[in-house]
Amino acid sequence: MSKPKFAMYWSGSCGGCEIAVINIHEKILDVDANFEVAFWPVAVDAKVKDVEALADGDILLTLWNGSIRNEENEHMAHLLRRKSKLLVAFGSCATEGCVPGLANLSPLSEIIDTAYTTLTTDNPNNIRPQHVTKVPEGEISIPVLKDRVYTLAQVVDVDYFMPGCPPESHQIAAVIDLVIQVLQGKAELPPKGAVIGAGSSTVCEDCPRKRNVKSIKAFHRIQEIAPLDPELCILEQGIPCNGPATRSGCNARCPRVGAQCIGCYGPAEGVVDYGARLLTAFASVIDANEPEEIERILDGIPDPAGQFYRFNLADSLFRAGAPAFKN
Amino acid sequence: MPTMTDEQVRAHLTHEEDLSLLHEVSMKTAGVSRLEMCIQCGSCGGSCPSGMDMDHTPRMVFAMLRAGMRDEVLQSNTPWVCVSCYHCVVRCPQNVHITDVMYTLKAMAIREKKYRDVAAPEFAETFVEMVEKYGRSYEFGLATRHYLKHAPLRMVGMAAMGLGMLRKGRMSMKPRTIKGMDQLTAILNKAKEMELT
Amino acid sequence: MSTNNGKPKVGVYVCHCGTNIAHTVDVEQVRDWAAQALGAEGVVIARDYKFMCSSPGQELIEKDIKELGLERVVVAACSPHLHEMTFRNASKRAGLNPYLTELASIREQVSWVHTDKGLATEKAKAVVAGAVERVVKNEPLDEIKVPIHPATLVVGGGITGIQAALEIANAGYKVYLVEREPSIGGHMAQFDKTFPTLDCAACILTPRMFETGMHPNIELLTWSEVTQVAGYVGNFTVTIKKKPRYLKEELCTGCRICVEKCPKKVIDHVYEAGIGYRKAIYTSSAQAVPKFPVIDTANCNFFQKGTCKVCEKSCPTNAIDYEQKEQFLKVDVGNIILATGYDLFDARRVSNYGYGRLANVFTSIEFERMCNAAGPTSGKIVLRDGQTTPKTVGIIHCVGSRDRNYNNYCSSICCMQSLKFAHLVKERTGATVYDFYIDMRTPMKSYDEFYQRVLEEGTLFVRGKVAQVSDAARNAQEEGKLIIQVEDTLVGKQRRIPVDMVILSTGMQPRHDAKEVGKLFGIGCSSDGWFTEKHAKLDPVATMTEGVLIAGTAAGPKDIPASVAQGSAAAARVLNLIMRHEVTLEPIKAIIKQWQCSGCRICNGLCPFNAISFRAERRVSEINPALCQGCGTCVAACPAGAISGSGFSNDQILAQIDGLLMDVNPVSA
Amino acid sequence: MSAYTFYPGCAMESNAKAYYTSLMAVAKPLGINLEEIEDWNCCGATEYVGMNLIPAYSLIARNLALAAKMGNKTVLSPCSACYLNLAKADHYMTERPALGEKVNEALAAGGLHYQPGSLDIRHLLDVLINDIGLDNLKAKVVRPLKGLRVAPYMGCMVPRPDYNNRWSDAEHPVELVEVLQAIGAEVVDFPGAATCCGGHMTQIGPETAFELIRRLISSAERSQADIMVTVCPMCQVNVDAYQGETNRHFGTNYQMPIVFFTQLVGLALGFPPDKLGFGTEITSTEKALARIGVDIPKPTEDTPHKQAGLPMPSCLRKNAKGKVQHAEKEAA
Amino acid sequence: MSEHFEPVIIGFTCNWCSYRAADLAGTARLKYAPNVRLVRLMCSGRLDPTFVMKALSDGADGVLITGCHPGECHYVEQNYKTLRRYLLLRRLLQGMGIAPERVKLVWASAAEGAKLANEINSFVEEVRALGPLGWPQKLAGNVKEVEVAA
Repeated sequence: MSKPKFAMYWSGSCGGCEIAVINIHEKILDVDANFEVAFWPVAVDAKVKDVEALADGDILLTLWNGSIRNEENEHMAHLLRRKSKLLVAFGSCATEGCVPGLANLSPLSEIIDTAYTTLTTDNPNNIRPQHVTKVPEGEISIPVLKDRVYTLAQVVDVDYFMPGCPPESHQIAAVIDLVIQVLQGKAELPPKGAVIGAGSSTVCEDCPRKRNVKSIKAFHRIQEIAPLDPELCILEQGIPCNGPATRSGCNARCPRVGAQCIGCYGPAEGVVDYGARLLTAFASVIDANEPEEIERILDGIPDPAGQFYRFNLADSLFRAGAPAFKN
Repeated sequence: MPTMTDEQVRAHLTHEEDLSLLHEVSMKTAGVSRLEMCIQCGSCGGSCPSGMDMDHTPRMVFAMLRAGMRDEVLQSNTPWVCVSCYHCVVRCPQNVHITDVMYTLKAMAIREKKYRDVAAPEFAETFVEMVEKYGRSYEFGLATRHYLKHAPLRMVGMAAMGLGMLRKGRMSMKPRTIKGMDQLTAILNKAKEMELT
Repeated sequence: MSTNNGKPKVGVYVCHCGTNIAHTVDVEQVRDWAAQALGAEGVVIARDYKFMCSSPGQELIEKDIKELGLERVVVAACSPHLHEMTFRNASKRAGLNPYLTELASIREQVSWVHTDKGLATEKAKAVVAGAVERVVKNEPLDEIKVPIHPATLVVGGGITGIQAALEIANAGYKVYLVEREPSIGGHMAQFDKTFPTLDCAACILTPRMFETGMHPNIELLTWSEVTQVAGYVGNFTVTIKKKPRYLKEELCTGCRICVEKCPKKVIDHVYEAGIGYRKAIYTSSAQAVPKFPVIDTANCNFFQKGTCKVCEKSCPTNAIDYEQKEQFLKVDVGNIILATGYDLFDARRVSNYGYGRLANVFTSIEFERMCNAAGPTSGKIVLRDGQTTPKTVGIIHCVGSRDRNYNNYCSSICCMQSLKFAHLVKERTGATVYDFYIDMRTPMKSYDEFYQRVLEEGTLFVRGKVAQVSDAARNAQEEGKLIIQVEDTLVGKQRRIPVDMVILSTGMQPRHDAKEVGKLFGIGCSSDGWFTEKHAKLDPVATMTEGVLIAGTAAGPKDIPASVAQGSAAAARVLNLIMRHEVTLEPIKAIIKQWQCSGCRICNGLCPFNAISFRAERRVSEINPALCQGCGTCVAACPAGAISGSGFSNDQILAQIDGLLMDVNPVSA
Repeated sequence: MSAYTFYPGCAMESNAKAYYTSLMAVAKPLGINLEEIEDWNCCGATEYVGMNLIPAYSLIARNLALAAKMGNKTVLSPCSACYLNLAKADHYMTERPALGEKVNEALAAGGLHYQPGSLDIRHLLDVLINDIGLDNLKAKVVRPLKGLRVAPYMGCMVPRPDYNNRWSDAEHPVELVEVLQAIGAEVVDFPGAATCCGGHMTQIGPETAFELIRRLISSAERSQADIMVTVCPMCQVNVDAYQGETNRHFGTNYQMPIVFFTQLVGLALGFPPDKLGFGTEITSTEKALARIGVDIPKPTEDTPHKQAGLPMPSCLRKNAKGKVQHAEKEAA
Repeated sequence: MSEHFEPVIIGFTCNWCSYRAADLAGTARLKYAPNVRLVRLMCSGRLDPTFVMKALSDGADGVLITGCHPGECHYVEQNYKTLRRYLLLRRLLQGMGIAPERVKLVWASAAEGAKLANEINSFVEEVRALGPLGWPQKLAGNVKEVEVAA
């Protein structure tokens, strides 16, 4: 009996997820032992036409990392969806848009202009990339950008979600173990749509820091507080830590080493809008009743949209800021 | 500072027909007059240092406004005797802008030519005329014109004082004119086209 | 659950309310639309009826629940505040959990406030759609029952607190009566006569004070303050601070020899209202309950200079104890009555009336003490020199009341108090009395008759708010007098009336610390600062916090009869609960899903009822359902989405928003 | 040095020259730096606003717009009427935006704009107490005005209507008292301190005004004041220049001089009287001035032996800083 | 902007004050614009910012939040918490390029039916002046049909 097929694909993202998979060390051998790698451009040489040639549903498991930024991403998402039994949105970009999703705060034209006119860009003729370019050899094309960044689930049906920027390697290993156990009939798959490789609560659950009733008179940037109390809750020290609203699973990696959580694991179970949770959490700890004083304290959060939606904008209720629709 | 849009100001006033005069005066008064809040306690009339010379106490004027007695109010000398001391304003339990209501009544009386004694309105008119001509007040011109017209007899008694003021350099026979007279005239001409209603 | 397109079966009932709704909303159109457009949302039946709240209307619903197996009901009719209970009960009778029924308000919020029938009908549809989407997400809820501890805490030993304490104690239940002054009696104990019957205040109050002091069921805790309140209706634990009297109560016989011997005389700003003296060791009066004196350390020679000890030396029972420390007691009670009373308006704030600057301007409480036979002048009405009897007296109403510069409300007692003063001045001095009022308010039993009596006695009434009291004479007649300047509004002229004495009828205002006390007991204050009733008309002694009741002037200005009535009313409410042994609470509560709580403690500081506690050992927060009042603030605040609110869950509200916007959002619909 | 945008007002260049002269003299040693509004116009006094509202407020607002251009948020006015007109216009345009909008429409015709609420309009007396400070003033006194009995006359338009809660009390303000005490003068209890001088009634209804002037002067006399001190040009003219007419009207013979508070401050700081505008008053200050510098022993107060009466309540007084003072005067 | 733009506004009310104010406006037959659709909460403190975002992203052009006056909250002080959230929410909306004026916080006691009616009228005009938000249309502009797995 042939081994079930495995695929992994990289769309609009940085590639850190792929490295995280490699970071599971010898566990990767289990993948090889239990699966046939049908398509994994980073690791194995295979062509799209090979995938197209497969029967629908032939791939058992596809880990998709990356947001849907352009039409090629979208095309591949549809293709791999069709060919896969289980499609996993793998990592923050695929599940919630992640940092690429912040592009949704700006009009597309502005993004391109910025990319091709910044000081570090050597572009004396002020050239912009074109979808189709005629060259002596004929026409070559690059994929057209979509109007904004989408999450995988906004384009195709997704079976499971695995958050994290990137997902923690021990969580990846655990998920792989689980799938193998399912293959061996020793375990059952979680219900469709479930978040896997993460907890259901938030980062504070795993954070060893001492916490009290919070009342904040001023928010600070972390470098303004020196030294940081190593034992005390970071938010209580006035630093906007996203931990209270961010799904657990990383074992409070950042707060443990004295940095505030920036929210890469996304919202906790059942939460509709991640930014709203963080907004209400920060507003709740402000110790002031007078509008002027509240405003003064809020001045300590200079970029609420960036703070609340660094990872989650494309998956938020708004999906994007209004300028994104100006195209 | 609480701010009120004119819609909110109007919403405080009832739209009953017989309250239209009260409404009109209230809307024409600077700020939020709160005129409709008067509880007729008389703390204004009791406070007024010139109250004994008034036809009606301010409180009565407000009652008359409520009763729609337009002519009686605009013929009353009450607003003209007001000395702008603001005692009534700070004591009013409803914080009615009483002094400013008096100004509104004067302006309405002048517009409708309802006032009875001409001395006060004409003094105001002369004053305004001087300001509009020179941009600054011109006491000598004002005083001479005013007394010659309205109190020629008093002019004799006043002459000594006026002379004293002139001698001490406290009154100038020549008016001072501001440089931006054209600008001021343009502003005032535009302003005269408008009314607070 | 039987399903219908995967959704529970919903019945929609649209009320005409005679023509109240039907006049502006096309009821039939709403009905038909609900049946069709909302079919996919679960609606299996939509009906309209002339009056849904009538018996046949309700029966319509009951019948459908039974026959069609409805699992949810939406009634589009009036405000839920009017008939929510009616329709919930109808559902309950038909075997459906009452919390699965929703009211959509299309009368108060649609037909009565809009004129365009088309737009009103469209809005009514949106409101119905919102209610349908919401009700689908409703969950059955059960009422909560908790037991009641039979003891009661009464805070405040004035006439209201005394009344409440006696009512409960006489019914056979334990009362802790806490008073922060050294003795009970409150303001009433300072008064001379009470209007309109002119009974002597002491004659009617003193027996009550003694009864309270002696009552086997009342534990009197004077010179004490509540510092902490924990728990919830039926089960409060209250911490009370007993301030040191520097005297052993168990040894003191109340002989007052120490008071007589004490060499230090101080102005008594409390009981004697600043016009009389007491000693550094004192009781408020000879009839004080309890009888034990207290040492005022700020004025005591021993505490200030280290020598004296005259009280210790003179005490026949060695009761003086300079080493005494404050004590903290904890008591368990089921209910709390706050009868904390009022503060007197500070007349110095009205600087145009000259109190504090002009010697012979007095406040009402100074005058009360002056009239009192046991007071500093032995009941003689005299000027500040202590000797001269005034020949002319002016009494000014509404001092600090009905005035946006001070207190905007009517203090309600000052008219009658002023009339009482007018009578007393006339009776005791024969002086000419002027009484200056804005409006004469004498609405209770025998009050207006009293006004007429004072008119008959010859008091000269002037209708007008006094503009100023001054000593700046303008003529010989005014020389040496206080001149009251006023517009006599009935004459329409300004008058200047020279008098010898002015009495300011100062109003009541909330206790200076009412806000903090309110916070301690978990109740709110109005913008004026009085404690807020649960319902001003229909539930005047209850508050938003179950088990905490308010009575007397703590909730607003009142005279003695009204305060006493409220004391009794609050006691009746307490007895009612005690005798039921348990209380039913609304099931609108917040619950923390323990598995999702991260223990971040952001919610911990948000609950004014202290319902949220942190379990350090498990590192999660928990909500005590009996303390939770259901406001939902913590639900909205939880960053982990770990708190859910029954009755107003996120699912319900988000679904309602979906429904309300169904017409403008074709994508979601 | 505290810097202010300065609105002198018309009176300062005519009848209140003494005020102007003395202010200019004392400004420097006190550290008050005044920058006059370029080409300011009349504030309209109480007359213009009684004629026509929008033009009156536009007239005032031209000054505000010009002042705002100066770049300093604080505008200082020494004249009570000007101070009130400027401050009140700013307040009402904020309270009722419709007024502000119309006024700005008019200003636009002159190429100007004013954002209501953007300036802080203050009276000289307020600045002297709250910015310069009484201690600072006291430290600069070289000739305490010991023995000069002064009636502090604040008048109306400074302490009232006081929409911005700047003053200690609307009826019995203490600011002027504190300044005069700081320069060593003996301040008498003056019941007329914040009552009316008659205002424009000297022009349009003199009999009304004469009665008010009489009340003031007789009150000051009764208080045995040598001199009255004012913060307002209108008050000064009415009490000073119309005193003769008032005497004629009532057949009295009052001789009560009145000067601006800056004049007395100047004396205390050591300036010679002629540098402070003395001599321009109609009612002579000669007799009063003779008392300063001459060592007159403090009159022995023959306070009558008081009966051991009832204790007096204390007086609730806010000091100039707005703090409530509880000066308990308890009997022993 | 369309000439006849009728904004749709979601209003959140407190059960104890503003909802009762709305009842009072009804009982008094005060007339106001029909553009606001009310959601009853027990307290303005229950207002999760999610609700506002949901309403705006679901097609509402504005959101009116109403609660008891400061110091008069039936739950003692929860309206202050609403105020804090509201002020931060406005900043977030600003950052998202959405006019913060589309969300307004108004205090109205149970006795202030007329005030609530006035506030509704003026807010409807304010939102009308801002024009349609049309978020669902914005999002739908380019959304492709979501493919469902076989």
